[in-house]
Amino acid sequence: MNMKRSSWTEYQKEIADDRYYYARSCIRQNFFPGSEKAFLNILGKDLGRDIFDDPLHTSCTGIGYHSDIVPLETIMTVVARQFALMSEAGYENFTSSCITSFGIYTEILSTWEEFPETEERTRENLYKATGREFSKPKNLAHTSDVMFHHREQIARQARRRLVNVYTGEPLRVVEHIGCHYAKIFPKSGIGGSEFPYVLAGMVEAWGGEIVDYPERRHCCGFGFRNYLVQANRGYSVANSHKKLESMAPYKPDFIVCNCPGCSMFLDKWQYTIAEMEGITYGANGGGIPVLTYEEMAGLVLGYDPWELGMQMHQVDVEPLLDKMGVEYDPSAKYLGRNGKYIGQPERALVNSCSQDTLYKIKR
Amino acid sequence: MSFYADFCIPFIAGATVMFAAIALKYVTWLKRLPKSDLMLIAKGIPTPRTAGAVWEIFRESLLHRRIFRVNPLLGYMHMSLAFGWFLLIVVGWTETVAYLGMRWVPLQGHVFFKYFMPMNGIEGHKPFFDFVMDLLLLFVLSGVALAWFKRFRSRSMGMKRTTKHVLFDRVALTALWFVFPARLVAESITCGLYGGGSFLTGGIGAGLAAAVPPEALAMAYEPAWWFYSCALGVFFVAMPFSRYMHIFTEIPLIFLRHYSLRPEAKEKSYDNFEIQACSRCGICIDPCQLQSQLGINDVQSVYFLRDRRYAMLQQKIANNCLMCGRCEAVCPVGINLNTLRLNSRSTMRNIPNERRYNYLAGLDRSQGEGRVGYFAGCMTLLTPKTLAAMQRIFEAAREDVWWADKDGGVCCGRPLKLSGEVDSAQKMIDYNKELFRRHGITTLVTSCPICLRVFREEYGLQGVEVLHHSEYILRLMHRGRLSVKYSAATFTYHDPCELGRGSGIYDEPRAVIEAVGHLTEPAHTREDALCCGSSVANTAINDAQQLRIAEGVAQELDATDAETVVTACPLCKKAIMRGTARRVADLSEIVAENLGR
Amino acid sequence: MKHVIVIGGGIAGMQCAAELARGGIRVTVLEKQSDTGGKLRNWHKLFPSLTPAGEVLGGLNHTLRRLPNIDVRTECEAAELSPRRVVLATGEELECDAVVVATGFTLFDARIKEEYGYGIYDNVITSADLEEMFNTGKVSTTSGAAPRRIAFLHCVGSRDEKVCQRHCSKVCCVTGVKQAMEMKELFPAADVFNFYMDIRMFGPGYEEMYREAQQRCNIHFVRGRISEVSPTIDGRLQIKAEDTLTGRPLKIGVDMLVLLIGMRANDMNAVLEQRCGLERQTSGFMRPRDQFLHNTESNVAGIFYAGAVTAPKSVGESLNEGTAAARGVIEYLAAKECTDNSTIDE
Amino acid sequence: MINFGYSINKPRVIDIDRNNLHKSNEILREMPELQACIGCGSCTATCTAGNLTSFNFRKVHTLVRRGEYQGAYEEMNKCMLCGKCRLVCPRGINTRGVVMLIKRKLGDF
Repeated sequence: MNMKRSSWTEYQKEIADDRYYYARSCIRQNFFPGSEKAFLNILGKDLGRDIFDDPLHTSCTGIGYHSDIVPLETIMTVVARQFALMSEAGYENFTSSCITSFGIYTEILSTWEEFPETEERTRENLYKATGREFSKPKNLAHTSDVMFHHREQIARQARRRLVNVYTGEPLRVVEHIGCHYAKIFPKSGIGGSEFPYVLAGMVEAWGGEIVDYPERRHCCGFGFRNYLVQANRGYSVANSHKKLESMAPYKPDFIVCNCPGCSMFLDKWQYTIAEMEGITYGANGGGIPVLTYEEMAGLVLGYDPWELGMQMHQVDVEPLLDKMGVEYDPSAKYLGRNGKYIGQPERALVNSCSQDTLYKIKR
Repeated sequence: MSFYADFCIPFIAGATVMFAAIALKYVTWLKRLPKSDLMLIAKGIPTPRTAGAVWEIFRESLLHRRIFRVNPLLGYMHMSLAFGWFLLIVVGWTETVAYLGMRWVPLQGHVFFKYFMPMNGIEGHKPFFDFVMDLLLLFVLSGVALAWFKRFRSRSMGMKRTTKHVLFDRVALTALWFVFPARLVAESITCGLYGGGSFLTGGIGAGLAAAVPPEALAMAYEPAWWFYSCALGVFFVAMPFSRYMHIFTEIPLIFLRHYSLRPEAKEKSYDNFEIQACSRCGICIDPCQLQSQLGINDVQSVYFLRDRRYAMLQQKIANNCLMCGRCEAVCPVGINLNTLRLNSRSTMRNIPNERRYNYLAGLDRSQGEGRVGYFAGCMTLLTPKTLAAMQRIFEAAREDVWWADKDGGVCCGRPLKLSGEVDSAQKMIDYNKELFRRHGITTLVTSCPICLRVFREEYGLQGVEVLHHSEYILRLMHRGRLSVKYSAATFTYHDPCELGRGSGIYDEPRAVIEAVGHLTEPAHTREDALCCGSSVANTAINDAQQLRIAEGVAQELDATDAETVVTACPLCKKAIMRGTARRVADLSEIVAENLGR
Repeated sequence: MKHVIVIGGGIAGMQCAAELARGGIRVTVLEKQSDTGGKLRNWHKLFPSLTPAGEVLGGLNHTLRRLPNIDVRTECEAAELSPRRVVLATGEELECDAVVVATGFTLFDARIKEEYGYGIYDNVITSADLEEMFNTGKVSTTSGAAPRRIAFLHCVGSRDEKVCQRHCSKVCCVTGVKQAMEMKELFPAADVFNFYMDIRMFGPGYEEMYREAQQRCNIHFVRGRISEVSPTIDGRLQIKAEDTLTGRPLKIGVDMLVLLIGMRANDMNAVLEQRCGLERQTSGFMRPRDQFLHNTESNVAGIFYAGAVTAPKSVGESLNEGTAAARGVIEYLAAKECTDNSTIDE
Repeated sequence: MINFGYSINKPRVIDIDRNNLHKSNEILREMPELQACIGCGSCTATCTAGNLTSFNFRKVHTLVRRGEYQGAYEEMNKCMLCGKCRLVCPRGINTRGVVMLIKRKLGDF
């Protein structure tokens, strides 16, 4: 749907073209490890850019911070250490895989700007703790920003487009950018928080169509404390439920997420909702596939879906792959490195299994 | 003599239907009476009450004394029809006996005696009876003429509006209008042909005989009697189903009432006697302020009773009543209109709910200690001057007071009851009763007549004297515990409905006012006082309508030119204040302001 | 003959010019647009009497044309001014004895509140658009259908720090009530919802109108500002707000959303401040010499204000200010003549 | 169905599109003056029952107008019908009538 909107153009930011220092995401590397690998491959191999995956860097501790476990001073020092590592590696452009991290970096850089004394104290703390010194990145971008930046080049190198091969119609895509991407600092996100364009830009560039549904801006429900305390999870899942209810009438072909947490929740809550409420979404109740933008780019560039880690999804992606005309080996789905069986998630269907068999480990 | 002619068929059929229907009604109603009511009847019959009832029946059902009080002309009309017809029957029966001796004569023999006993050449003709019967017929006819006249010119009979009637009523009424003129015609023709009759039938008969050829008169003879019989027959058939049922219902009603049967908060079989005793005379319409001030024409007691009798009562009719009691005060049959309306509301709305008002458990917001309890009532909290005045009065009289609800308490339950939720109201009643008991008061004073009424009528407070503050203040003054200064100030007094007509308290507030200044009465006062319009009993009229009624009341009070309008009810005070620029004060305020010493 | 330049041919300027001309002064009215009348030209009916705007404007135009010594220059913009001289955008210079600034206000651009979707979604319109629709007689959704549910949002571009509009635009509340009633009149079967933060019915007959809208027209008033608008699958608009009186979030699908846009200070006001030595208020509107006794005078002697240039005002108030400003000018000129003469005498 | 140790919270949102406004329309048709409420809260402030419980007449009738009937009948049952609210309402709304009307419409009597 080409919206009568141009407001995204008002929210633009500078994105470095090359030489990135890569910061991984806790959730993404646990739940979508293939996505981070794919990102590095796409940047490095397909686009020929220099991106450095530093084994020395750590979690930004953002989850701990948002759950009131990690104090502000601590997280500032951790962030400062990442910047120090970047400088030591000889990079100036920082790119993080995680939306929460991206929000944390943005927030801390802004805090240092507004309250220089906090930056001074952080420098002191970092030096005392690690003997390191840091300089602030010249450019800070989320990895989706980087992907957005290169979307035209990817489109040129595309092996497939986001088009239904049976009908020739563009695939209908729901995008979800994640709260911490632009809701904290709208200016730091492409398109701002009202009409975010970072994922929409990719989808449109690669032939798909964005679904603008009423709850588009709503949170996925992660909400840190709300998810992390079991008793509060009902609130968390209610948010995903609200979004899914709102998007379902549009019959989207898939959901693409910016934030690793959102990808996880929108994917896995579909199973939970099916079990708890008996409600399933998507064609034939098979669920709406949830992709990371790395996976989406990978498919467009012709990567093997299992190499992209799409077997890790709760909702099966095969119907989508068929629609896109992706060739894949169904029997290889749950085979990991060296053809080893990696276990299989339950399908997001009602009453398909009992609680203790969420994962079938044995073949 | 067989005492039968074909024209009697309509009459016989009509009379049969009527007596059967009435008998059926009586039996059903009496059978359905609750046991307690039946006990009252059984106990009452062998007492002088029975004689009292008979006397009242004569006074009210025949002479219509109460209607005379409303308007003599109207009273005469009702009396002529009822008493006149009664006498016609009695004298007619005597006449039969006089002519035929004590022997059995079928009903139609009595009624159509003139037909069966033409006077022509009869032995032992008794002109005295002819004269009396003619006189009585004239008496009744004058009533019929007045009834016709009232249909068209009700105002001259003291009624601004008359009742709008249903179909059965119209049929019965029309038949009734024709009964006596038809009788006059039939008897006159008979007299014309066969002689007899006195100044009326005889006179007209002679005139007819002179003016009309005998053949023509003979031809009209049978049809005239047919017509008379038909008119009676139609009237008799319509009667049990029309307003004329009151003729026969009022009689048992008067007996039952003398045996202390009364309608209650919930419907019961006795109500039928009251409802069907309504003659739909419409006297209740004019005093109704909803009619006079707001032009609402379909909710008055006469229509309420009618609708309820025919089982077509709607909530909006039942709800639209101030329950001010002005209609009850003038009802010639003395029907308990408010109670009947209340129990209709109860039937429509009372949904017992065990859990309702559970929140009252363990609640006690009362203050102070004393043998005298003061219950301000919800509304008084919105007239804090009353509260402050009462406090000063208590202090001046050195009374230790237990304040039941100074900071808000639980409603007395009457407003809810008035809306029909009788069982739920009982929960509040029980709560407050227990509260009073727990604090051991012996006197309960309230400045709200609404509360007063329910305390007296429903609470059954053993060992606790319930007083309205007007009574209490007067008592303090009489006992010398409270002295007030008399001044030249002028006051007028508005009787609150619940206090005056509701509780019969008229003199006490007046005595109190007269102790502090000069009292002038408004045009409508005491039993006839107007309602302020804010009655909690009415949930149907809107604010603007309430205001219009209040303005009407205020106008009358203004016309007295008194400096201060005094009332003794927080609702009345609030309402009247909206309609006048004059000062409106609660009785307690003017007392507190004029405390002596 | 004295010469006064009135900048702005809106209602305040017109009224002022007429009063000045009646006082025997030559007046030049500078109007940016092709015709006089200002914002009122596009308005349909005026609250609370529902008087057609054309009636008021017709009266003003008639007076203006009838009076001598009034020169109306349309499509003419002032660039700089002093009490004795006005420089036009074209560079032309006009001499005068006093200046009345009656430049009015700018309608708030609803696109700035992008969450309301003006210019993005169909059927999100402004109160000004709706008046146009009333004027053309074609009131409908974009598809031409009659709306079944209409929402009005009060305070768009008013009392909103996020768009640097802290002031209250004063007239939108009653405009919202008026337009809601007009819509209900046009579409009796439609449900009309007004979302408001406060309802400020300051003028005579306004509160009565509000009550009428509620009780007679059954217009639903919901206290709560709309947070966002999104399209629904059936081409309607979904609105989210809080029903603050129940403390619950509320959502509702509507066929038409009318944004009651507020009054913004003209950008030119900054120029007046910088180049002409005039003072502005924090709201951006011009600051009169004082709020009470010299409400139509500027801080510079010989420069006067009339109408909404100093604050949001209703039509009636603007007209009154036109008269008041003219009075002030006449007094000012008379006093000046006095001192000038006495100077000559000396 | 599996018990995960939590349940999906029901949305608190008043969804006008999903709510059945039939009864609320009926109520407003019978008593249009209820729409004239300006939410001042006088009724609730003076309420005899409201001073003893959480009963909030203003809120309940507002919710009913929005088509939220859940629990409204039970709430209205807390009212003692004393009528103070009617005396204080600046818009002259027949509040006691409203209580009875809402109970009638939602309690089906």
